[in-house]
Amino acid sequence: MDLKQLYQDIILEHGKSPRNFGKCEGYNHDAKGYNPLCGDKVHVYLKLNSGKKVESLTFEGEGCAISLASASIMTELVKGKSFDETRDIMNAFLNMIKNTSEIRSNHLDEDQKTKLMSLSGVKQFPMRVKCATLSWHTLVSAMKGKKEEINTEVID
Amino acid sequence: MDLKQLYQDIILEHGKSPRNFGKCEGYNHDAKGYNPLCGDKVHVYLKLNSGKKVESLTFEGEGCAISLASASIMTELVKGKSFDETRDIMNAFLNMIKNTSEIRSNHLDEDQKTKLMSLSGVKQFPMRVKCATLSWHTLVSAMKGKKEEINTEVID
Amino acid sequence: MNIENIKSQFPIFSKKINGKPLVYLDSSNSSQKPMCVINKLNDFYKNEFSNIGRSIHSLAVNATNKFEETRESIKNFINANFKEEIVFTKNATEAINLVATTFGQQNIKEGDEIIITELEHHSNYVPWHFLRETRGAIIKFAPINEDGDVIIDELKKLITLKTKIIAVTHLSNVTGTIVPIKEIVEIAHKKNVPVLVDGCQAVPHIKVDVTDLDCDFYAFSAHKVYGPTGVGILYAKKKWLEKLPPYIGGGAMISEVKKDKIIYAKLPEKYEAGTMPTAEVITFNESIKFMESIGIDNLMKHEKEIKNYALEKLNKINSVKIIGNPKNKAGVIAFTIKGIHPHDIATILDEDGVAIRAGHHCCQIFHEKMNLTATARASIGVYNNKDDIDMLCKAIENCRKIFDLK
Amino acid sequence: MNIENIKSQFPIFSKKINGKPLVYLDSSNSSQKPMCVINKLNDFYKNEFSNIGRSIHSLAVNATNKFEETRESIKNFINANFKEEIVFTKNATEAINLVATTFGQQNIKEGDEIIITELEHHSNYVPWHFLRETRGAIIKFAPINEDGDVIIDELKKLITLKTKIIAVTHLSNVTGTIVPIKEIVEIAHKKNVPVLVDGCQAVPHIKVDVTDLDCDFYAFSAHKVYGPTGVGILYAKKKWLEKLPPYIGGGAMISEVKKDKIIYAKLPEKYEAGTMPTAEVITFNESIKFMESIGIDNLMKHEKEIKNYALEKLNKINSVKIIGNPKNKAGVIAFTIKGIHPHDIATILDEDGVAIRAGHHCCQIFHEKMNLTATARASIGVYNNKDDIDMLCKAIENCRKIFDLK
Ligand SMILES: Cc1ncc(COP(=O)(O)O)c(C=O)c1O
Ligand SMILES: Cc1ncc(COP(=O)(O)O)c(C=O)c1O
Repeated sequence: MDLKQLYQDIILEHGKSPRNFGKCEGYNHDAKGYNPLCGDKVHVYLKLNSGKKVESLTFEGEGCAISLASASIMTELVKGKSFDETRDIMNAFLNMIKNTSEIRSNHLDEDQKTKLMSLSGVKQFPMRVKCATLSWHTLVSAMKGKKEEINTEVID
Repeated sequence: MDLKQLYQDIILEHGKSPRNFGKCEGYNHDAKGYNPLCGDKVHVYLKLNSGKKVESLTFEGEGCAISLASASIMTELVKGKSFDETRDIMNAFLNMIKNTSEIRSNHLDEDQKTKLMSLSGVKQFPMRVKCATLSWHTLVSAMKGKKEEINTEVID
Repeated sequence: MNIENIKSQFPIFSKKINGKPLVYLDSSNSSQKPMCVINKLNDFYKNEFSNIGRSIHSLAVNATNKFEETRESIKNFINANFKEEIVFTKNATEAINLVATTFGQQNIKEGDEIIITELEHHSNYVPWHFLRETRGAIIKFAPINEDGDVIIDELKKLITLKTKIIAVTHLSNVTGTIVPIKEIVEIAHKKNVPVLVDGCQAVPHIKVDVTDLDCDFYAFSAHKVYGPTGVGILYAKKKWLEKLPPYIGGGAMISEVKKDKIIYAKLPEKYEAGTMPTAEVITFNESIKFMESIGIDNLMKHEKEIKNYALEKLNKINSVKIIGNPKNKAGVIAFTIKGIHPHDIATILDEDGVAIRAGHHCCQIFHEKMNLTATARASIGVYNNKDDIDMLCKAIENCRKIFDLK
Repeated sequence: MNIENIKSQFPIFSKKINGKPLVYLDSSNSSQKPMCVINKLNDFYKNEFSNIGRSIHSLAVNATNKFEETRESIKNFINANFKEEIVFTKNATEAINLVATTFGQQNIKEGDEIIITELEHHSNYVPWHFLRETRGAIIKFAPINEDGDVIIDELKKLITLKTKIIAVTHLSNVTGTIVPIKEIVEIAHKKNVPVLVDGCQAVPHIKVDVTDLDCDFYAFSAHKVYGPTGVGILYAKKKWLEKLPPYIGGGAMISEVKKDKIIYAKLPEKYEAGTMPTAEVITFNESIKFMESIGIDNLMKHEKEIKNYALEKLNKINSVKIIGNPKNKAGVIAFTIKGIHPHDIATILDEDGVAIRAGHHCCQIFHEKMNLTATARASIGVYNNKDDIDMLCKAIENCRKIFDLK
């Protein structure tokens, strides 16, 4: 296992100064996520425009470096995407962390893929996978307009 | 351990043909005993005379050779004894089986002691002690006029 | 694997009992353990021990993974559909209590009926009796015949609109009766009645496929399947585990705890409160591998051969009576000897190194029905061979001699 | 016994974790096992295995005797009055559930009050929560102060005529607070309220004398006292065990079973249904002997020294904050590092072979009260020494480096 892989500079940096932190103005969707294992909490705020695309996306929350960085990077990558595109990106991300070691998605450019790959170190730390995926599950839930809190002990 | 000690001829003989088996006429006390471990059952019938002495004593029941022989020998030894004498004999018997290796009682003659000592083999077979003691506990209960069934899993 | 030489894999058989080689015919009570199982337990405690679950250090991650591997193995071994359908308890008894308590809490009210059979072990009766005491349920006993078979037509007749559950053994620990569970489940499901199966004696000895049986609940114990003590297994269809309330409350079975509310964890953790028998569950995986390395068909064939040999030889001994003669009989043989009480038999056999059990074997209802207070029982495990049966019969002859029987 | 060299008795410490020697500081979760314990378990399974109780062959008699010897040892170890006051469960969580369920069934009705504290482990909250759900009980939380001490005066004020039981930890698994149980029991008994003590963390680390404490119930787990997993212990005053209904129903806990009635067994069997963790209970006797061979006073002295050393060193590290500062603190040290989440700490420490725990340690109420979502926790066992603490501190420095803290 390799700590340097896990705590890459970009992760530490996003963890320390997460982007798009706070409530975005005029949000029309939001959802909460909770990881009881470590107490990580995330609250995602989302403004979908009339074309059902992500106009703005922000989050609030507390958690470990991995979970904050993952949420922060997510808010950067998903802006402008549709629901289906977002879901595809999430699946590509989950697949990268659980199975393959690359991101397979047509909805991200190479730079974006590289950014997302900064989370690939989690692969070697199975107990930390949920830290990296919580914000994504919460985002999808927000887009679906679900009311319940996402709970990593209840989802897989 | 020594099987010959346990299954002495006198035990086998009493086990096969128990004395004083059945209900005695005019009994004025009786009690039931049960050993759930092996299913042994005993029902003691007792006639106490006006002087509170055992005028007649019989039993019915089913069980292993040890338990039948013990009950059978008991009916022979206790006849004519008072409550206190009976209790003393029982304690001497229990004490022999659990602690010492002789019968210490002023209420039995040498022949009677020898007879009771035929059950001493049980000492080496701790799982069989209750087989030997059930009828005695039941007798004491009958003399006390107790109503509940004696249960070896409930007494010690 | 050569089943004839399997005894050598069980270290206990190099021991002497009362100066004689051990002839162990008490496997229905608990089985002996093969070296691979003992070694695994030893190894885990020596080199890998950690609690599972919430810690994220390497030892804990390793233990958690191995723990879940056992769950996966069990799932495959009994052909369940989902890993989350396998819940670890401390023994089969707790597994049945778990169902009786939680199912009862949700579904049993005064006058509701529970059907069990006259073959049941106390562990599949007392938990239902509790519902009789606390909720006013009625327990109906499906009768057995002289052979020790459940009379299916009679069981059928007992089902009414008030029947809430049927609880039945898969394999009797007295007569060795193999109960036609699939047929009973079909009958029950037609009337929308769920079925709990007590599989304690079945899992070690016959092929068990819970998907094929289609039962709702299936309980068994690791210690009878060549595994360590302290581990029971409950299989339950997911829909039940999702619907029923939790059983034991505490750490690990929760997701979120506040002063005014508690959210329970997902399956299977919802039913696994507190520290599990971690090392023992992890070790049980070796028992399953051991069973699989033999192959359940080979094992059944072997045990059948030994059973048939035993029945043949025992039947030839004067005054020995085999109790029950079911259509399908596994290697569990209860018997009596006219003129010798079972407890005397057990004591005398033990002097010859032959370990059997005497008593009611936690089946008083059965014994009462058969008008017996106790029986002697020889039960066969994978390690038994014909020599063991010969020793048994020789020891019985010794009993007969001591008691001077003709 | 030389406590400085005690590590050599624990085989796991010859293992390497991520290439580094193991520094195990997660004993509050579960302790490592000494060789004498591991050997006993191995030996029992290899040479003596049998189920206990009803069989009367030599193996069973031997196992039954050894099983009861452990009960006797535990009785002496915690100074109970009677052997029958010691009941074996699968873990402390089950022990507490046993009391909550049976006591609740008999004594709790709608509106009755149960007092617990803000320090409690989920295992001493969820079982009582069940009574809130099923019987309409009210749970009151005795508050703690910033130091992590239970405010006894506040607890006193919570007691009313409706208070039916007080359940409280003896030693917090987060702050290491040693709770003045004797004082609480005196207060409670004056108002005729019984007290259950969760002694999970106390038994391995401080002297426990249930007769002196005069508590009604005392629960703990073998696996935290250098013993095997799968064994919990409930001490309960005889009067309670006699009066309360049984908990789990099945084999061994009955005396007589008929179709229409069941008579339960005498104590302690009444509470020990089904096959017990036989081998593990028997093995636990070695853990007690191990504790006794060290001597509880020596052990306390040793652990105190290591704890003080740890507190001193940790307090010197910038941005490390120790959580709680109780009057009496055992070797359980929860801490945070400003700028690094506990889960990140645990992951990084693990790379250096240092096993600690991060999270809420099954104490969400405590964490909420302290306005924390999670803490890191280093907990000390008899095998820890100052080198371990040095390693811990070095690994923390590494965390700080990775996160570029000043
Ligand atoms: C204070 C306290 N209570 C209860 C428990 C539960 O013990 P177990 O998991 O062994 O049931 C623990 C340990 O996890 C504990 O630390
Ligand atoms: C048929 C049957 N059911 C239930 C049990 C109870 O199993 P355990 O004691 O492992 O809980 C047994 C074994 O004793 C059994 O043979």
